[in-house]
Amino acid sequence: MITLLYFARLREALGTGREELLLPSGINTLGALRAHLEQRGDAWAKEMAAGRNLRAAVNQSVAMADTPIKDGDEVAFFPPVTGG
Amino acid sequence: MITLLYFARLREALGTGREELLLPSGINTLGALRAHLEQRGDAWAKEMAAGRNLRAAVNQSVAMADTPIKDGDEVAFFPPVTGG
Amino acid sequence: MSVRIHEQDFDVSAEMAAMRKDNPKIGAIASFVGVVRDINEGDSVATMTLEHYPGMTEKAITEIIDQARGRWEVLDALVIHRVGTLKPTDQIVLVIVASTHRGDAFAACEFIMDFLKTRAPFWKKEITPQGARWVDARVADDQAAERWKT
Amino acid sequence: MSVRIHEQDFDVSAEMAAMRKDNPKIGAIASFVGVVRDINEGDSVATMTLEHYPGMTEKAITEIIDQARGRWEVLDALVIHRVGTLKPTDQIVLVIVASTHRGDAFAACEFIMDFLKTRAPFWKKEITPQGARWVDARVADDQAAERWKT
Repeated sequence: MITLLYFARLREALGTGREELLLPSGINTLGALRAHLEQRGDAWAKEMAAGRNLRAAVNQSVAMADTPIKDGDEVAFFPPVTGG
Repeated sequence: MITLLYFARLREALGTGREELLLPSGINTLGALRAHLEQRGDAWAKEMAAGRNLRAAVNQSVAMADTPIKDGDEVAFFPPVTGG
Repeated sequence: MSVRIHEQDFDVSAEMAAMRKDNPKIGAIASFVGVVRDINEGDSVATMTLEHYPGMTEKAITEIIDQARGRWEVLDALVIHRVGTLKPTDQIVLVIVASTHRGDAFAACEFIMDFLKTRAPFWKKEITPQGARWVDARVADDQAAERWKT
Repeated sequence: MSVRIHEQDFDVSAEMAAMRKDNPKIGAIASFVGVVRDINEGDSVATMTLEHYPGMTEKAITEIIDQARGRWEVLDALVIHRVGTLKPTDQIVLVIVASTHRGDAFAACEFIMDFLKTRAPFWKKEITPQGARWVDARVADDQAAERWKT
């Protein structure tokens, strides 16, 4: 299982802030996970599309498409940050 | 008459912080005034000497050797500033 | 060095006084306070809600402070960022950097603020007469962080 | 815009709160506080006395603030400088600059501080175990002011 977190505009668009997911076999990078989520269709297809300016973190560190993902990880997707 | 002010280390070295002076005829720039004060001898000769790193103001604005001086002016001499 | 994320307001004087008392080598304290403006992108702002990613936020800001400590003499540093609902003129964020001399304090404080703006996971949602909207990231903020790479 | 010279201490939070309350366009407040250190030039400092040139001090600082306003967007600015006798960890000087965005606030605050250090008529005298001594002007301060000419 991995923990998936969604924040801000993305959380509202997907209608959820958190889910637990059994990592499908063959999905072992952030990029592959994002493509997998995109295939859920509807809001997921729109928000996870390659053209959307999304940021992500794996275990609370900034992550890129080739960042490895493994069972037990905390993976977060979010829009560009706007604090301060 | 002009008002002469001395600050900080200079004030202590000269033993005075303020004096009124009848502007001698022919003294009409800051540089000439400083040379005039240097001729008082002793501490004045030492502190007003050309080699001393002194700053000055005429009527509370930073002044140079060629800044004009006239009756009624407030003229201040002081070491480089060290506030803040 | 300290990072705090909470809803309640902060007291700049009290935070600076604690730093000064702890370390008599401190000669210079630079600080930055971000404030909610009543106008953003041309629209009036009634309130603003700040969301964050608990855990990652503290980690990201701690890393930014550590980077600043590697570049300048930092005797002490503090970041407080508020979350929850704020209104115009409210304080949002506080960065304080204490050093021996002012050049280091100013540079480290601005560096921390520039990277906090582009790296720390906070998101602002504004309530305007046109409704609620998520604030877009500013290109100027990316540029501000970019210039420290030289 | 305000310049105050006095013996009593100042409250950074109160001064910032007054600025924020006055102007809801303020989004960024940069500040600097100078603090008495317990060591200077290798000697321990027991107390320090600050002398100034009344009248010229206020005039010189007002001119520095006006120059900063000509270069950056300054919504409000405040300088407070203490005089009289101070001890280590005491606050000496406060510069606060408020602007819409942080780049202007930081630059104007550092500019004012750099020129205050080299232009405003204050002089420090330290009491150390070796006796009383007037503090020498620092070459680094002249250099800091010089770089704004570019």
